[in-house]
Amino acid sequence: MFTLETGSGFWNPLIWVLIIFIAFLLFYGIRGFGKSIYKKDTEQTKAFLSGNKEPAPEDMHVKASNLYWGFTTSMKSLYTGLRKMHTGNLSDYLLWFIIVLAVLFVVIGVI
Amino acid sequence: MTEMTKIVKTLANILFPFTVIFGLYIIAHGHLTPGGGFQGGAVVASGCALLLVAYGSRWVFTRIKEKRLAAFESIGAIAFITVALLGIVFSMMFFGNFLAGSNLLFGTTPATGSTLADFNTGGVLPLMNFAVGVKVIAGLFVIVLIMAYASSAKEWGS
Amino acid sequence: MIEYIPYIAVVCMIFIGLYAAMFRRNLIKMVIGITIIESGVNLFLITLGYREGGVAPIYTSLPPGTTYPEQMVLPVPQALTLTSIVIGVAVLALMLSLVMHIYRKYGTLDVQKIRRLKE
Amino acid sequence: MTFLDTLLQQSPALIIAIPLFAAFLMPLVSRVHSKLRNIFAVVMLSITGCFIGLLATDVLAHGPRIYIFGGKDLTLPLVRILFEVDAISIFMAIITIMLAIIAVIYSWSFMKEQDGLDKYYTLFLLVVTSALGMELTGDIFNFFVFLEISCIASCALIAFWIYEGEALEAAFKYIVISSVGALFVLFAIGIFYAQYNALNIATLANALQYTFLDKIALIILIVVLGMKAGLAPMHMWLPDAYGRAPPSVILIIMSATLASFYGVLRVVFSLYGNVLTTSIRFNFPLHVIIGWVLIALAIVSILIGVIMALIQSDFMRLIGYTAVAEVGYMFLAIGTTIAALGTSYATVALHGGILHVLNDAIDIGLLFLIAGAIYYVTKKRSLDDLGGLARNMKFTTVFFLIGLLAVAGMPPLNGFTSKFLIYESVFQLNPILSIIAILCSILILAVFIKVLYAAFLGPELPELKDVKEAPRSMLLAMGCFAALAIIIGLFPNLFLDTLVKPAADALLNHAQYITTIVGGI
Repeated sequence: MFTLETGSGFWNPLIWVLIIFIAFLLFYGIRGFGKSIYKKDTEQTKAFLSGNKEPAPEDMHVKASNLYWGFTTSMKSLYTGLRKMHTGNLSDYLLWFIIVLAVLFVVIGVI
Repeated sequence: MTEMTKIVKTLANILFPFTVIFGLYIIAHGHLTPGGGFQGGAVVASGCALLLVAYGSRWVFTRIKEKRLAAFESIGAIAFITVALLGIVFSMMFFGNFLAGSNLLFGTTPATGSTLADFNTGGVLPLMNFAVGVKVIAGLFVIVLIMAYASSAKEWGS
Repeated sequence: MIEYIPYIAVVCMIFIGLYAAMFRRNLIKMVIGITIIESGVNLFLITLGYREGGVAPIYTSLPPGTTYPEQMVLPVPQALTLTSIVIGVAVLALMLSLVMHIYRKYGTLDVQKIRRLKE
Repeated sequence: MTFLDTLLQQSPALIIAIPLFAAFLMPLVSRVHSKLRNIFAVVMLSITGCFIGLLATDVLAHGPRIYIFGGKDLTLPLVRILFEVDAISIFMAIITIMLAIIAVIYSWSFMKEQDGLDKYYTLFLLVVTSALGMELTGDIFNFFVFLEISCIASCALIAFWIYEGEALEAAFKYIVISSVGALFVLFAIGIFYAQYNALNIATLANALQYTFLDKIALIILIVVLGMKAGLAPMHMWLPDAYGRAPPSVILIIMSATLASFYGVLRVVFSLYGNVLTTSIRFNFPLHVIIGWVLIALAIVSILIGVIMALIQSDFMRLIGYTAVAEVGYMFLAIGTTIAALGTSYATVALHGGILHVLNDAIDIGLLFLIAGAIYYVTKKRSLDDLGGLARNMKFTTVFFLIGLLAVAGMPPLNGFTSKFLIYESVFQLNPILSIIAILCSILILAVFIKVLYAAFLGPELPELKDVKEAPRSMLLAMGCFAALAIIIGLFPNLFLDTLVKPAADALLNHAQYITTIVGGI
């Protein structure tokens, strides 16, 4: 009753959650065997900045707009094109509406 | 809008009652002659525009309170919907014309063919025309007043 | 040919209105363009109900000797046009009040400059 | 005729009359007391919800139900306005009323210090009425009137924060686009009336011969309703409007958008149902062409939505672009169904598409409520000056995690069930489409991981030190959406068999839709 039948596959969320829970228990058990030499707030947890003074936590926070810096710069050409396309100009909105109307006129065979 | 000269004011005084009466006539006879709630309301609102032009928006604002217009507008709308809901109560149909054919208000059924206009016909229709008329009068008054107020910023010194 | 003229007028009005809405830079001219489109579509609806030598569909004011169901002009498209005019008034009032507020906030009516929300 | 039967018989009309009545009573009620106004809005909407539930049980059991306004029985010529309530229209009505009730609960505390709230609630209920009207009506001109009411009312609501210039600009763009589109819809309705002398969808569908003019009407209806739903190159108004409106308003505009999506379904499946398979163009039947057109526009809107969402820094605008991508998924599923009409995986795609309407409404709604809660607490829109909110906004963070997993289509939650159906069926039509859909779903996950890191994790920012948790009524609204997302995720068959399958059957065999009216005369 709980499996989702699509013509070519099936999906049962309850069994999936069960498996994930068992895997989590297994993982937690294995983690227990690790050596417990980790002590909080000691030299171990300090970030190694090759001796430099660690800046205040506020300035260390990576801002949202430069989080995917690599992805956006590698797709630079695509993004400049898309930014130019989204002009925010109301006349262009109507222009896009008319363009799609014209394309469909040709495709569905009015002209 | 700033005030006009004395001549325009007196002419406005003469014309205003006639436009209001003509507008109310169109609303009242909506089910007989061309017109109805919206058209009659528009004519009455043109009377208000006449006052605005003649007397300036500051004078009109002291006479007509925006709060009361909003109350009239919702009363008109509620009257329209209650008449429609009464259709369910009396004739088991939303918007049902329960008054037509009954000898109550507006009940007589008109003879087919080109007959003289009988005001007492149309059942629920005239009631709906009156409700829409009240709503449109209040609504268009508010639109005309707000436009007058917003476009005369220098007169109000805002 | 004569009965096609209203339809040609409808197409011209819609194109003029679209031209005004799309290529004019002043906001108020765009709003006027939309009103032109609206009146074009209303004209289209009205010409649908046209009958050759028709009479207004009001029983009380029938000129003598008209066979009333056939010669009467169709009332349904006129009802549609009436609703469209009512909606047109509401949309026009809303657009003009927005234009007034935009002018107060942006200081300009040029559609090219009212673009704070871009990419 | 027991009392319940009469209520059931009158329910289509009451579903529209009650919110309309409440909308116009609002100015008078709010004069008494502001708390009474909020209670009045919630009570009226839940009464409408009960009527929708009552009608749903009947429609799902006995097939489409007709309601004639002002007349007892069907008489030719069909001039009266007819409501034809189908399994798909009652499904959309359930979504609309769910969004409306949760939005009212949310705006109980979000709008506490704003003024002019009686006009806000009047417009709010007007948009709910018009969305419900668009979904229940069987008359195409009535559909146009409700479309226009929803345009005007939601445009006024977008401009609710009148002191912000951007909200006015977004509202003006929305109203210009919607009114031009609606006038074209009126033109298409004029074409239908000119040729078939009828305004009722069923009689039109029965009489339609797909002439030259009908092609124009079909294209205008698909393009305008697609634009109102946020389809590809015409989507640009959506991030503007969603970025600048209060979040409870966005839920309501989303229900109007989904009603326009329902409009596309009704036009393509019911109005043009007969001619879909018969008429030929480029030696392909019409349904293949329309299907592939919708698929092309859907893929473009998924790609644009996701790629543009990655570079956004304004939180609500980012969710706006994700909403465009989610609408793209819906149109992808519908396009596959139409392109492969009659095959087995076409019905699976339709099930996925319709279930995705419900899932998208819940996920995007939940994310907008969270964005609203963050804006309410920090008064900041941009993600760049947020950080470390998880410390004192515990519940919002948990709800955001659920929303994040759900909208990206991660397995245990509801996004996955519908996207799984869509991937499976679209794969069988053309594997590349399914691959693009899966990759873009992963990109959506990347977008919201960025938001999670930037806004919630990270060190405590000095200016956000005294941030408190969102008020209780907001958490209640978010909790409802989160609970729904989990329930649909864990028990998909519950919703699939009771609601989605009858809705898909109602769309696919349009003969039943026509005979209930044409057969009845």
